[in-house]
Amino acid sequence: MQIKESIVKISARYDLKRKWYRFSKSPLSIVGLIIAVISVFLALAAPYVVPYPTHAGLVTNFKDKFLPPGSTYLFGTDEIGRDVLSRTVFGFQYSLMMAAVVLTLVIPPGVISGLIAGYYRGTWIDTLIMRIADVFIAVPPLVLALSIAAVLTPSVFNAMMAVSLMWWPWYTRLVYNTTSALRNEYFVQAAEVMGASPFRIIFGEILPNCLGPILTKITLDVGWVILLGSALSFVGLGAQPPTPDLGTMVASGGNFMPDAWWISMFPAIAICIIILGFNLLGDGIRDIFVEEAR
Amino acid sequence: MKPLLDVKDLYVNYKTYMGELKVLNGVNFTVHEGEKVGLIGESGCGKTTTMRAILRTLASNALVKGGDITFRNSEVLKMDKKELTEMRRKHITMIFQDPTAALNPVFKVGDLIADVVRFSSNSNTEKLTKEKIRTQSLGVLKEVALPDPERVLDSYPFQLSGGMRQRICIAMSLATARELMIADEPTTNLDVTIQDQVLRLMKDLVERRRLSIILISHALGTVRGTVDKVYAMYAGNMIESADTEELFSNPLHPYTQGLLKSVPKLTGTGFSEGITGRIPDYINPPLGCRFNPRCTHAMDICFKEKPQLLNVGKSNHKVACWLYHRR
Amino acid sequence: MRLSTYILKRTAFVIFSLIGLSVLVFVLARVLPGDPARMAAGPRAPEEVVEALRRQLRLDKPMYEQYFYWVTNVLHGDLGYSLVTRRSITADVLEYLPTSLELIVLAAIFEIAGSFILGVIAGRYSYKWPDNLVRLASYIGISIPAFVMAIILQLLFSWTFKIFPTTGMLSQGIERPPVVSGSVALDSLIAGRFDAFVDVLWHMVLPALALCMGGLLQDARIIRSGMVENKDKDYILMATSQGLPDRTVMFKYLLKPSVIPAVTVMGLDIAALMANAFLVEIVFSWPGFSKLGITVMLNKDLNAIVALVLVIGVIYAIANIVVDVMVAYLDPRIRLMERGE
Amino acid sequence: MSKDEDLLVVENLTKHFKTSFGVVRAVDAINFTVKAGETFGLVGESGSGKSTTGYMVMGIYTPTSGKILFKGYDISMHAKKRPRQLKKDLAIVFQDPASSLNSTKTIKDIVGLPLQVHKMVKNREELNQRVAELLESVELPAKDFMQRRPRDLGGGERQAVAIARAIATSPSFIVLDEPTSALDVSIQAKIMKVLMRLQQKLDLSYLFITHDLSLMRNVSSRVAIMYLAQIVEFAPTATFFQNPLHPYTQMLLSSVPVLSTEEETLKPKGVTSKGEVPSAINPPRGCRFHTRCPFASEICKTKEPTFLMAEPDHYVACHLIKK
Repeated sequence: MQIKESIVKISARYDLKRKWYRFSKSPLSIVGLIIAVISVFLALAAPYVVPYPTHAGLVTNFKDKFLPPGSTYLFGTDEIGRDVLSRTVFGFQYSLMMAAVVLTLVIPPGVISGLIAGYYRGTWIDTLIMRIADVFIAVPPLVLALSIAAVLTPSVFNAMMAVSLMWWPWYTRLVYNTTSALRNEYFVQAAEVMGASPFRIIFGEILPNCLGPILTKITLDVGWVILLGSALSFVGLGAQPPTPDLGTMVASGGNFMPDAWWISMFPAIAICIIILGFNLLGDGIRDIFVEEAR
Repeated sequence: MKPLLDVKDLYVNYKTYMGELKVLNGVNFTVHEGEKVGLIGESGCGKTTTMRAILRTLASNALVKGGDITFRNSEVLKMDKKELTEMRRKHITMIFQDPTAALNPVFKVGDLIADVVRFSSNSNTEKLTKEKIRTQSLGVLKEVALPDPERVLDSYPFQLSGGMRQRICIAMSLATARELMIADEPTTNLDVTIQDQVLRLMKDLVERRRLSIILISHALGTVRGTVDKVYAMYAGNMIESADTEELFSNPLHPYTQGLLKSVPKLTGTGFSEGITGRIPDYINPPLGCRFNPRCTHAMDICFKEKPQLLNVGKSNHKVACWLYHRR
Repeated sequence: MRLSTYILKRTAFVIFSLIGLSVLVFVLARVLPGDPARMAAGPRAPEEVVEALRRQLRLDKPMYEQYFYWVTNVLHGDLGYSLVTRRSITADVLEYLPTSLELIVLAAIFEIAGSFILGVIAGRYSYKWPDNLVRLASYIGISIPAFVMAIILQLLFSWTFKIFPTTGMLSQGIERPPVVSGSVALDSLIAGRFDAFVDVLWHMVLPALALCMGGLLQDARIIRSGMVENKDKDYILMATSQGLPDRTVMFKYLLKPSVIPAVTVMGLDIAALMANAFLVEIVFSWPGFSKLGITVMLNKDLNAIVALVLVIGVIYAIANIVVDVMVAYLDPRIRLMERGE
Repeated sequence: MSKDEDLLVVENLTKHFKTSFGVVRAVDAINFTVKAGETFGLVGESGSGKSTTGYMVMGIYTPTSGKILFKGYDISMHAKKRPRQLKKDLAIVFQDPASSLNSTKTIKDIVGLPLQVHKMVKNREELNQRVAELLESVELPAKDFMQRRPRDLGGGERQAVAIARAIATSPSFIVLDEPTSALDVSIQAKIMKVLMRLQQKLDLSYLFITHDLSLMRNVSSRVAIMYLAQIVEFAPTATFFQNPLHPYTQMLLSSVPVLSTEEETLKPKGVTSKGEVPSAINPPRGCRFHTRCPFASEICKTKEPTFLMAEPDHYVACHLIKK
């Protein structure tokens, strides 16, 4: 028995090693991983690492207002003298929390509906699920999110709800496409004729084969959700001042362009870097699974 | 007969992230003018690599490590761009295994043939008119016995059957005069009655035009009915060559013997257990003879030194095996 | 299947989605918390006024009746009455939509031309420096949200280098030509006012670039990957081995199949352009649809929001049909391939 | 069930598929029986409907009309509607070893799946034990293979795993859908030997679907030839190859590439292959083969030939053959 266990362990470790090899082949994937890890770290540790933790809220410090980047305030200060660096780091918290909440809400219904529609391809179940999903995709996502957010009261929480409401169909579609392709694979047919239940086939046989594309999409989506969230805030339909949200900060800084450019530019660059990081990471993860499938 | 194509000691490796695959391990073979040569071997033994090396169309991660390829006194491996294009346009042509993949899916058949006619035609000086190209295209389609050639010219490849697509590939490769046709498993994806027709067509065209042909196949029977001489390949080496009847009735190399024994016969006399094991790992191929891990006759020397393809006397029969060449 | 049948099928499908969309937004606007009449009337309005408004908006009727009434009006071209702008929403749409569309069209032209050129260069010289440059740019480019791109471009090219105007549509001193189509560029041409035409184009360059940059770089990468992937296909090998010139192999045999995937995602690109226009127009104070949109959204004018979503849905649907037809035109397999069980 | 009894009876089995181009007649009113313990060969070219027939027997497709009887039970329905016990008794080995195994699972999971579905093992210990036995019985070293994944296996090894999975529930009948056509010939030999030994040991009946006549000659006891959705000839293997009667059969045989002069003499003369299989949406009227038949006469174009017994146990559908 002991021998058997060790074989299992070796093979599992070998598998991970191979995955890591494929991932790390591209240096950009590593860059993405580093950015993602740093972003998450900054978000979690924001109150402990920033120079002026209190500046996250509504604090006024008029004597230091509109200071350009310098040694005291690395990224400069805003119109009421708050440290832009501290607020930007706090912004990571809101952005990543938004991504985490939205994806948690969206993945289960999206994946399950996609699996079911794909497995029952060609039946009324498929038609029902996919036509509903199509309706949510019939307008550009940002427009629908803006409208839903507008109907609700603008706040971080409602922005998350709005984004979630229009995001799930993209998972449905992705999983549907993968599932309906797998539906014709012989291993699914084999499971079906041997008498395995639909539940076992969908979750035991098909789902593991969808994990690659799903995981890739989740990673890429962290970036896109953050983008969408910051866009909502930028318009004024998301987080409201004084919340240190990156989109809100870019928008309010826009009033002081071009003289106090740093108020907008640093949060804007921060948004770009988070999105870039998760995009690169997602591409790396895709590399693992694309080669795995060969 | 004059030699047309001569391949000497060809070594080709592939770079992969796991290391270098040492695929071709000193391949030697010759095709004479008007000769029909067969190349047999199981998948992954390097048949296609050899042919792509001849046409210099190897994948970008392939490295030619050594050897010479001579086509009509010119060194293929040293040709410049212009000579290479000239060789591909006027002298050597290739047919691929999967006619579906070999025909560009988004162009009409007529368009594809027209390009070949336009660029390979000998009349370089005079400009070919559209009508001329079309008549010439119709002509070759008729030559490969395609019914309703007008309609075929205006169809997309996916609208035609597999057999028709392969006929189109043959038509394209013979649209203008050539001397050597390389056919890489041309009938593997076709049904048996269609395969029969395509093989007969190829044989007929080759004989009528006095071309040389290299027919590559893993299906031994298709080779037997078409060619004069057969080379057997295993793991990047030519291991045996002989006139067709001689090779099939009196195989010498243990691999060729094993292969022939595993083919089921129409006579219903059964077949063997096959050859145990797999094609070797090309990153760390076995030393000496590459067949040694699967060979029941393996001796000490087989693990030390690579046997050369040498004559064993009668009927041009050559074999690369220590059983026949005592040191 | 004939192309016309194909278009018909796609159109039917799209109309179905639009009906679904209209139900969705209509229901959302009424189910989500908040009293539309109260919101419209304002928090301090007396209860009688709110009640009157509720009757006027038929909010006291059952929902299906409201929907039916609303759909009938929409089909007659009447999108309702905006409580914010105090006039017919149809009139608002007709005033603001064309200016947004001209911006989007210019951005689309930039996007198609730019992605094609960059993609082909990268694909042609794959794994060499032009390819590496394009790929790097594409990674960075798609990570920059359009509104950030807008701010960066504005900061660089209008504030710092002063090449392009910062905001607005026409320079001071240039009169807007008489409204015919609603699009200023078109109207300038119609009126023969070339000074206005050039001026409005000049104002459109930065917003259009900001709009399309992400999509442009992403599409360039799709074209590039298509070319790199297809280079290993047998049909390219066959063309090469027959001695066709590199030019023909590259720009005919390789290019056509490789651009199809990029054209296929153009529907998503159009979605991105339309959505990003909302943000970019704010940065450049472009008097377009977003100005109207943001105003009604911030004021919770439900009728107007529902109408705007539907209008955008219709434009998006038309754009998608056009894209589908283009794909079918380029790829005969979609047009003619057998489809069955 | 004793030898020579009819295990599987197929009566007027028909399958039509609706497509946007019309109705594809994949299988049209075919009849045959498979006896207990035999290998019944179903031969045909691509598009002849041989795989569709196999899939209907397995319940992957629901027949449009006609009957399939297995051990006397009517099973002409989708697998979902069949009694559970029956699903243990029927199994299939697919053509493509790449797609027939779930690439995310270990070999142990794959072979163990039918055991778990039918609750044939009580615990992990027993599962390991059974899977090991099954792998040994298809001549794979269980120790090495249990924890590996399909990706690490060669084509022949994957097909052996698929066979192990098929015999896991101790079925009495297995559909072999071109089990070796994706394999090299030396590996095909190995897999066929495994299948033949298992048949002896476990008293299995095979419905063996293939396009390879030479292979069929060596493994099956009776053969049916399909052309364009119909069976055209049907006989015990030895008779069939000695005295092929239908012109299509003769054409097929004469097209088979062979390795020796002895085989050459077995090929019918004067029936060179020509033409292509017509569309299954609009099959030719009368005898479906008349468009390619060198002996076709007027009657072949109008009247569909009926099945006749030309000699004992040898049936053929052709106007040329008189009783």
